[in-house]
Amino acid sequence: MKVEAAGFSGPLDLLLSLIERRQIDICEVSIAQIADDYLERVLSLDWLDINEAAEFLVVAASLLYIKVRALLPAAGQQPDEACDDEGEAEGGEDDPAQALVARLIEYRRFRDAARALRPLEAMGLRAYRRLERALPKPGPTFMPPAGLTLQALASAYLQAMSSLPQEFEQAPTDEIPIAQQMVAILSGLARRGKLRLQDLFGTAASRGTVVASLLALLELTRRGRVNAEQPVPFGDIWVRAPESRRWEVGDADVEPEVSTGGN
Amino acid sequence: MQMLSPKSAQAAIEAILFAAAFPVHIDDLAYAIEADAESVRRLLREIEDRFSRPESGAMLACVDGCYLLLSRPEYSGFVERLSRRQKPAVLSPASMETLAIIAYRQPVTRGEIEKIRGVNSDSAISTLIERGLVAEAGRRNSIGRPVLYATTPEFLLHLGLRSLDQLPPLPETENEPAANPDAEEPSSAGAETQEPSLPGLG
Amino acid sequence: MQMLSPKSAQAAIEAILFAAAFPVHIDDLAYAIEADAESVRRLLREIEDRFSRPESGAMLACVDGCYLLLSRPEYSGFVERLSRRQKPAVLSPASMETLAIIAYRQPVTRGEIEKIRGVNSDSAISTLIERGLVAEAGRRNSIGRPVLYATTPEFLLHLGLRSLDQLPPLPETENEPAANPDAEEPSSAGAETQEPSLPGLG
Repeated sequence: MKVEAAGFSGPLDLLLSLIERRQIDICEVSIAQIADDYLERVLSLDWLDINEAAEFLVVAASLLYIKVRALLPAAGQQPDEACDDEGEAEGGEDDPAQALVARLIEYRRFRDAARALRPLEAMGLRAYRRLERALPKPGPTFMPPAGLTLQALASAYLQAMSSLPQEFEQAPTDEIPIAQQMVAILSGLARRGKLRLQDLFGTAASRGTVVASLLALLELTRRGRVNAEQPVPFGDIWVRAPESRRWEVGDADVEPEVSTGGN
Repeated sequence: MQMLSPKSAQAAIEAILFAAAFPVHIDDLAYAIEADAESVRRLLREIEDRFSRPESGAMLACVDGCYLLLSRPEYSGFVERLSRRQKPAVLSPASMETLAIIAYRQPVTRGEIEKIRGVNSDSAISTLIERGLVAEAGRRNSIGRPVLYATTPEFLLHLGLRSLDQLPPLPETENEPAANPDAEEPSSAGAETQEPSLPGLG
Repeated sequence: MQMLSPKSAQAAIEAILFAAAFPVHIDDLAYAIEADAESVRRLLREIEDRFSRPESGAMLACVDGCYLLLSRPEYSGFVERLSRRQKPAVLSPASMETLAIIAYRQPVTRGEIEKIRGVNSDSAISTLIERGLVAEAGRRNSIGRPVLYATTPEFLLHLGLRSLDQLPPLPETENEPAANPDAEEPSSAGAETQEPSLPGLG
């Protein structure tokens, strides 16, 4: 089942609905309780799209990380303090609970705004316009736009091209997708036991995701979390979990990196 | 074309609005019938009056300075029953959520949308673009020069609004950390000032 | 639906005809408003009268017992005038960017354009074609035989150019990794030298 079919437009939507079902104020939420609810829901969904699953699992990992932090005395910050000094840069930076609550509050504004637009949509859709066919369309006619000069053309081209190299500079600094892909690979293995290398890349949305998947796989291999094998030369490469280890969502290997992705 | 009598001018405008399925700007109407915007405005008022009578099944709508004729919503049941017009699809929750973010934060980048939603929004954005509710609106002058998205007049039509000012106000939060639409990083917020996120909205 | 007043019944029929995707039979109209064919005929006559006035730009037409509303043919000149005018005077940033890429990279495929822009460019390309700035120029001999796009002769004339060589030279860009138009087909890649399409780019 696709998550949207289950009624959730994303991980924040799911999280928010769990909080609201318990009728608790966002600022008073016990992350520990919500983390369990959330995990239960996420694991009960039947994921078709591995990228989508990864996005939900990233939030799951954040929740678990927050939960673990709250249990450690050294961590200090209580979750309830989140709302009091929310907005102050110093607190929001390093307390993931606070950052998550701030994101939820911001998300909720737009979710509620979207709901408020529904009645308008219902009304707007009841007024029909004429069908398009009526207007006679002139064939291609040369209609030069105002302001089309050689200068404008050259600068538009340069601007278009200027975005390319930067995209490549940015990619390596972004560690979120790698953590995401690690979670995605592990969750795929947890369900299916083994995966073909191609399948890891088959659904990838972009070249960046493919690279992130590959790096994630290498990293997991290095840590001994997965094995990769190629039974036949030039044949399929299979990725599987080592016999001895069963993957658990909140495993400490993945968490710290994931939580930095939350911001 | 020769000079039009007032009645013919009115008829010409009605013919254009009848033929065009999209909102037509008042300047385009003026250009088409070779008249000034003021006379067109007067003619539009007369057309509006004519279509406001109880025996009329259509109405004149104004969206963002553009005009079009629509069937009256109270008769939509008959239209769907007989004219084979499909009831237009409502947006999915994900698309509506994305549309709300674009509407209130425009112009906005994909990255900003995804930061708020916490989920990849490619397909929601392409759905909105396909339906003509959202369009590219240049690029932001920042690293990577990301494409900016904004709503279209079609968006107003979809919600039955005359202009963006009529959008319901965005729900407020008690202390609003990221009200600045240009703030790409939530960390750059911290300004406690509650600025309304849309001009003309309070 | 409850019983309609005569005026509402007229309005309901007009709404149906206004939005209809095809001519509607009188029996269907009668069924829709739950009236007999005779009353519908009378209502249609009233609608016809209303649309026959000189200030009306539309008319009720009857084809083989089926009815439809049309814009009056005598005003079609205005409609055509408008549809030429409809083109915005200035190109959108998205279209301008696409035009620049086609101008400097021609002949170029949709895929190559989208690779550079990073977003779907269908509507930008069709705008440019409609405005006569760009045209199809054959197909590339590679997988899928994608359509190639190039600027039109009118485009060059408009800019006062005699040939593409006269496009303003661009400052050297040292590393242009994804700019290689062959990069899309891994099979044909490897030949880094094949980049003849860009005069003025080194």
